[in-house]
Amino acid sequence: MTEKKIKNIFITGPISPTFISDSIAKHNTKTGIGAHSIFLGQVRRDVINEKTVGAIEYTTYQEMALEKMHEIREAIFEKYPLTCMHIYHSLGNVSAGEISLFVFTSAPHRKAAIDACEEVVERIKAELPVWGKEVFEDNSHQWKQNKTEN
Amino acid sequence: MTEKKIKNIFITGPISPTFISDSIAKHNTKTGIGAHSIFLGQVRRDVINEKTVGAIEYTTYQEMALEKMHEIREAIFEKYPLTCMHIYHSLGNVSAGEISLFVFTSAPHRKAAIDACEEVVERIKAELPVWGKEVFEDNSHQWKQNKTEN
Amino acid sequence: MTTRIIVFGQLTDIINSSELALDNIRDTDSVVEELNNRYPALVSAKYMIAVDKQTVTENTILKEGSTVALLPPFSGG
Amino acid sequence: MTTRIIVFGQLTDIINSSELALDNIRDTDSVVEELNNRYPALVSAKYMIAVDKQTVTENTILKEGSTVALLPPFSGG
Repeated sequence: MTEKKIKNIFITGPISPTFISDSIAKHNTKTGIGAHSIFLGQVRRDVINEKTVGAIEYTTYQEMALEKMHEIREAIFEKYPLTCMHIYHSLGNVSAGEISLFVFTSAPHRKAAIDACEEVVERIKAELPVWGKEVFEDNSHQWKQNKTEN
Repeated sequence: MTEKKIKNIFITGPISPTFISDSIAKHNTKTGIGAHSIFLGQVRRDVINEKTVGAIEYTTYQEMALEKMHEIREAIFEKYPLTCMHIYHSLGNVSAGEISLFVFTSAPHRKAAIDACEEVVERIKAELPVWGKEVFEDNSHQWKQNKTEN
Repeated sequence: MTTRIIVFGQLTDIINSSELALDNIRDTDSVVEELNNRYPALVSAKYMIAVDKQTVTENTILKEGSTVALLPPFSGG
Repeated sequence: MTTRIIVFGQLTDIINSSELALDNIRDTDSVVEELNNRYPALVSAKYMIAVDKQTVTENTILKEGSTVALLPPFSGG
């Protein structure tokens, strides 16, 4: 693993819709691409024991997370014929209704883009050392738990 | 089927990245959403027998396409616990590198959003009466053929 | 009775139009027969037929005001 | 020898800090023992251990300058 090839994926605060469209727009010169698949994670205003989630505050073990993400990226490019892949995850405070995860895969044909995107999302949720603290509107908190979805 | 419930999905020309981000941004008040899945179809600059595709010109049998899309929409909402779904398809000229299909599904949890998005894309490709004419840079053309991808 | 025939995609290259009218046509088989006579390239073309937006797989009797659509393989997306 | 211990997520609520230093600690089992003594709530907490960013599942000897991380279940995305 070459240290300098490791990309940062973390963004402070929410991921804005215009960040997403700028990212999409940059691909119009990559004219071998026929399909993009995008996953966005959005913070839900869940109500837990009569308390309402106002925001999630994300923290990470950054060095370990970036190494793990690098490993996932290499494995996905090995497995699927992708043209490119971009991943962004929020750190710090993301309010309900805002976006905290942006996974973006592109390929000549749709199957690779769609399958790769889904696999990256699953691996991020399971393997990246990132923690979400659900902050309720009364400023109390609980730690988020990811469910495996099958 | 109520005639007035049928939505138009067609847009003249390419789908712009800012149209996509505006559509994403509108969902930040829907705070029950936890996951968005987006598929984008982009026109490839394919080279076929030494001729380069410059654009695809899309036509449709609009009344039939909108009825079929309505039927697909109802079936998908029946099958998956979605919060919402938006679909846009270009008509007319879309140049290589531009976007011609935008499928956008949102749900509380990722599995429904991801699976619904993929199924809608497959059904659109297989069932919507839409035709793409690949226009080469020398102005000759051939009719696009959708491959089934499995 | 006049029947409106609409064609799409590559069939417009064969018929050189996207729409035509046929008089006194009883059913979809007769539509195909008449069009094959006029446009021999149509014989080997692949398409489905829809009558009033519903695809049909068997010969179908046409009503006053019916629209018959010839639909080559779809290629949207 | 001083070992840097870093903790994350819900463990920061237990330890009331995200980082501490332990002196003369030989291996990861000793880290756990020492921390359990200091922070009894840690005994029932669920976490993995990583030494220098690599998760370990068995007792691991620590080197000079090693960083030990306590990682509760991930909840990113």
